[in-house]
Amino acid sequence: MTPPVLEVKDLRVHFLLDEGVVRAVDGVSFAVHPGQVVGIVGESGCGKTVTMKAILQIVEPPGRVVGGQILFRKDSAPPVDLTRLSPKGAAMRAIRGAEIALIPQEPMAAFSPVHTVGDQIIEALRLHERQWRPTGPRLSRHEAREMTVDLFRSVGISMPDQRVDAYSWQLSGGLRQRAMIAMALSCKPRLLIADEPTTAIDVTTQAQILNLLRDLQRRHGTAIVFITHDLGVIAQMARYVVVMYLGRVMEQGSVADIFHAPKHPYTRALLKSIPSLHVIPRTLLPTIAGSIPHPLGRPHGCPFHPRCPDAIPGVCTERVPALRPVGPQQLASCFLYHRDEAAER
Amino acid sequence: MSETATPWLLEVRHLRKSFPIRRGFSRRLVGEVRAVDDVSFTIREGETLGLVGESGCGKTTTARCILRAMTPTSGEMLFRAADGRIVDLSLLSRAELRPLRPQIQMIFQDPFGSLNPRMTIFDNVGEPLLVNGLRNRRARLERVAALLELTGLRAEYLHRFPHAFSGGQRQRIGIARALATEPRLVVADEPVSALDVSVQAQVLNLLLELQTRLSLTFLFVAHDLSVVKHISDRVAVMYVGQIVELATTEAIFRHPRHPYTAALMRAVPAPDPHTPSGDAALAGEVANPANPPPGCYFHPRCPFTTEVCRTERPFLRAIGAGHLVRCHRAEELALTGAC
Amino acid sequence: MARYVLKRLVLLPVLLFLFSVTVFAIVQAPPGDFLTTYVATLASSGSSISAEQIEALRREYGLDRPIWVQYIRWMQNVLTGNLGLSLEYQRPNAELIGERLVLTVVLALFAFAITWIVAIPAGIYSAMHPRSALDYLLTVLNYIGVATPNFMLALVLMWGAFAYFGLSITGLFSPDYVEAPWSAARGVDLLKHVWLPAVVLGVAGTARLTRVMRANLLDELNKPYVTTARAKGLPEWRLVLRYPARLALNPLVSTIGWYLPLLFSGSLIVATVMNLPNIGPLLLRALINQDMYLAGSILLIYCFLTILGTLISDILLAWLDPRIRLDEG
Amino acid sequence: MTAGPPVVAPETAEDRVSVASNWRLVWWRFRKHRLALLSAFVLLALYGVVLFPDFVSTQDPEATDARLAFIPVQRLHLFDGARLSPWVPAVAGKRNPTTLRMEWGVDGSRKTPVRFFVTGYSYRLLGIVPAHLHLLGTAAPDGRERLYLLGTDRLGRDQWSRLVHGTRTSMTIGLAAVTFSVVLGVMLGGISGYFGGVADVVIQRLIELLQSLPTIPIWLALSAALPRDWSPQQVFLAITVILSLVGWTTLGREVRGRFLALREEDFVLAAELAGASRRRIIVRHMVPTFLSHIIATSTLAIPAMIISETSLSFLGLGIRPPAISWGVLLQEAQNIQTVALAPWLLVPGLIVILSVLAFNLVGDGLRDAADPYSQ
Repeated sequence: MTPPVLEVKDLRVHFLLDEGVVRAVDGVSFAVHPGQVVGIVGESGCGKTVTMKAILQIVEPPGRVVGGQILFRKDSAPPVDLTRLSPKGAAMRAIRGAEIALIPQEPMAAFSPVHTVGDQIIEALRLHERQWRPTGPRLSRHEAREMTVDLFRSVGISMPDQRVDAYSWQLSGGLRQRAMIAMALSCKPRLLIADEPTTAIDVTTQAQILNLLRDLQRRHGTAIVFITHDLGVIAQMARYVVVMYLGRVMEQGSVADIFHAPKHPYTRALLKSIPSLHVIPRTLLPTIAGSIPHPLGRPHGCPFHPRCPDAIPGVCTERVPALRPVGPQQLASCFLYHRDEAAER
Repeated sequence: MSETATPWLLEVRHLRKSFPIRRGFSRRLVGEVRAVDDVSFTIREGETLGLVGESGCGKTTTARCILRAMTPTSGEMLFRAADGRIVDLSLLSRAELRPLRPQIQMIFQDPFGSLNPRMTIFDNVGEPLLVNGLRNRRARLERVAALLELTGLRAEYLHRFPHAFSGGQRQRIGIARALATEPRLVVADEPVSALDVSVQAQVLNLLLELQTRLSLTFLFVAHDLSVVKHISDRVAVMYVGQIVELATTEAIFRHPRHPYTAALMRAVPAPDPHTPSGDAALAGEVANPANPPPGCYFHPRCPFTTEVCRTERPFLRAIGAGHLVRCHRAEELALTGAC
Repeated sequence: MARYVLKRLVLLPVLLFLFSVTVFAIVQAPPGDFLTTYVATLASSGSSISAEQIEALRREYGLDRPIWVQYIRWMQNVLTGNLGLSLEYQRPNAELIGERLVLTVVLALFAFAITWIVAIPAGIYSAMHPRSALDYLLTVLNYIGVATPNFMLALVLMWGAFAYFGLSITGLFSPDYVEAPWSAARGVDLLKHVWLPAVVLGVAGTARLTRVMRANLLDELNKPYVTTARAKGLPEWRLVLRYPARLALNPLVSTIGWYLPLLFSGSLIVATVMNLPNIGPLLLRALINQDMYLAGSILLIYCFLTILGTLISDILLAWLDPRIRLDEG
Repeated sequence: MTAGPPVVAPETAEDRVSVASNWRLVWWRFRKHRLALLSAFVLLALYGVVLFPDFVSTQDPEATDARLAFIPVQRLHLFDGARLSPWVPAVAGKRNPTTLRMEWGVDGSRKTPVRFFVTGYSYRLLGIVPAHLHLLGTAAPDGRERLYLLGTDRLGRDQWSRLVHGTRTSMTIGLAAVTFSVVLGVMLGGISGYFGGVADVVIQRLIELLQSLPTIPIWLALSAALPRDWSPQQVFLAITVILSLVGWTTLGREVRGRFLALREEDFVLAAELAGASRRRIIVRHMVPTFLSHIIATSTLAIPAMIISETSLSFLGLGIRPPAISWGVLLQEAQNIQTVALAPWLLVPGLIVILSVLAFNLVGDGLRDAADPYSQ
């Protein structure tokens, strides 16, 4: 297998607040291989968006990456640890936008309302020009505009000539997200991070955008980290899935394993509790007891133990389980599968 | 069928609500957004009618008109009051509405904005009781405590403020408040869409249980088809201010007759990697309710459009028992549902 | 855009009419009129004036006519550019006001320029380095700046200059140029003197603007579009200047609408303290002496400047913000 | 090992927060701003002076004695040797034979002892109770030894006592004018925001009109229009009204905006659906929600009022002598030659700055704490 484009190892991002420390991301590890779509799924406060920001090194204070590695690999060159680069330095900026691009959550707010959509894409094109086109004359504004029009056409925006000069608030939600995708793809990145790209969009438009992303991914072979809380979207988009809860990875594995043979009690309960189209109407759903704890009131031991039906008293309440293999390509952090670890004191 | 035997509780006839578009200094009228455009349906006692559609389709406006949080432009909303009288909600003044308010209650979408942060849970839940005449504080305390127990909360939380609760708990408090006056009709506007996935099921289950226990009638507004399927007896699908299809949940999900309903179901991504969905996504975007297309509002996006769809506006008509659809070609199309 | 500007221009005469009525009502409000004050002044200095003479004067100035006739006469004159005769100085008001008006505007514009040149970079710096030492220093200075009435600042500066350097820092010209006709040398002399009153006048505004800029920018820095721009790999300073600073500036542009007028009229107090030859002290004197046409004219000029300031800011805002420009409203 | 009992401490802390009302949360947040808290104490002290000006004064503020003009500030020493026994150096005047002006120097040989709670000129406490107790004074009450904490002005009046009385006027006028503005602003803004329609349009236009008037000249013109023969009380009231007539617009806008936003709030709709009356919705749901904001905004509006009053009085168009305000006191400092001779005449200006600073800090602290439910 080819080496991964991105390898996150034991990443820790903490927020130092007056009230205490929020461990937003607390020991997260996963890898993304070229051309692979890795889904990160979890509920609010699970740390998926912070993980995304950490990869791009745009965590805002009071948040700080306090540990772990983010290894980014370019072709056969040795990997770069992004956490070692200065977040505002030139090396990191050369990667941001050019090598790793972002599709943000709210296409409405993600564009500046006082600059045309085209302007903002042209800027990205010209900024990283030397990286996607090492030779040739400098890109003129006119040329960049033509390329933007082409990009718009390739993401299925009708009348691209006119749309380039539009402001984001003049476009519909679907068009805005397409424009955002065009911008993310403009510099031919190696890795795309999609942060809940369809959450703010209606379901029929969501289907269009998901199709577009799938199509572009197949065509360009871009690796994607797809972040969402929607298990349906993840099942349709990802090949490999990371399930997060309160800053920790509960389970990860191939999409088939996660959906058909989930091991971690959280994954299993979550899958059972979601309403689906394939049920008899008006039946009670199995539920997960309790609610997600406040980030400052994180439970001791395994973060899921207060809601877990299978919690082992005295073990899960005391110690944090490590992420360990439970199948050929599947890992879970749960003492149920690691009795040996649970036994050692 | 026994369902037809139960009397209706609410009958909405030709409901319209339009918002004027004003421009310029003189605020002159340049058009109108027909948010709700000739909507008719009935809700029988004890049933749940799901009202589903994408954003801007008019489902929330319909709900707010029924609650008289806004006044409809035209149409009738006949409500069978507890004393057996039939009143047209659309014609009532503020003062005339007040005695009816306890009978029609609402569950809100946003668990954070719907409780007054400056009042304790007791004051929030007890308010409908207080303003409707239960002045005795002790009696109110007992009643509120019972309501909290009913919705699965501990009675000792009574004197806490909303900021002490999680989203799911607040939604339970909101439900307790809605049930305080023993309403006959409960309008739930996206009650679970702001909640985390793991909490959604809890609240849906609670609503189902309460309905059986208290024989409640629900109008359930949502954009999420799977949620609607879980809770509704019958489902109405809206598109650009109009109902395009209305039938029993079973019928509409098994055999949708309107292309939009079918497309909506197909668009929902299945939480199963072996069931690919959404491949044949609907093209185009939702029509602008300020300037809808001629003919069938759905025709620019419909894969089955013919000439008649472009020119003639279809009516909502019965096709089979209790199955209404607004499509010229409903009979000839063979659409697949979700189950 | 053109329609937007046009609409605001149409509003201008309406506003001016309303203001002229208000102003006239105010200058008419004191009991008695100029002549009563005049007579009183004469009486206190020992001389007297006969009843017939008073009547004649009253008729001459039209003070015996009904109020609305006086208003119409005044407006007729104002509209034809005739601001009337000062009762006290016995000179045409236009002549009295003329140069002083120019100096008022020059002073206000200088103060305005100083404010923006200092406040915007300071605000941007503070927002980009919150809780840094310089941010704290700027915050302290801003609080003090806002808290100091500008006449107080003027007094302290004048006292300091006088007590420690023996300098008199009043006026806008060196003694040689006070009465001189306009020339390049006089202009240079003005530039040499105008900056100090301009600084005094602008301090409070600068402090306020810095704080607003800082707060606005801090708000904007949290917006998703900044994350997008950052994810694009833009250098930080370029990113801030191009996106959030630009958006944070928009609400500030609308403050020009009240800030510029505030400078026009705020200079009144500073001018009185520092003895500057602008229309402020003239108005003060006219008000005290009930020289009503002079006071009225000056007040009307202030109103006009105020409307002009608002107009400029509205147009600038529309020009800067496409959301306003492209909304056909 | 079994699961231990939950840790007690955080649990109780959380319970405390759970049952904490809005005002308590605001107070907890406000308390964190050290400077705001300090400023609040400064303001409390100043309003203490406002309540009991004569008690704090050392001499009758109106008493003039031309022979005692321009006595400089006497430095208050707390310790006499090692003993706590406050004293001031005695002053001695000598007439300069050429300028014929009194020149004051310190008489190093004599110390004037200073005592707390001494008897002095008589006054009425809170305007009712006759009293002659004063906070500070010299030990010898026969009038030979006097205390000039802030020196004297050109008429030999004691600056400290005048400043104390000026504080009463200026601090009261700021508060009164803002109270007036709040009443006007809340009423008109409330009508505008809650009922909307024609009333809204009319009030909005009125606010726009008032806001586009040049404030300072109009203030001056209105003040100049006050009859010369009005009593100080009448003038005080009139100035208050003039200040608030222009000042209410900002508050009116704010209140209107809050009402408009609150009308859309779900919890307000919930109350409406519960069948609550309009009055109840406004009083129980809307007003408490923006009350803390209104208080913060009003606090921030007071300094502007104080500066306006001071400026007006300074120009001779506001509070008029014999009434005393900070502006009136600063009139004494209008002449630079005089200031150069007696720089202590600028002290009232420092008090203006101090009080405005304190109001701004408290207001900012309140504004930040006003919405404990944000974030």
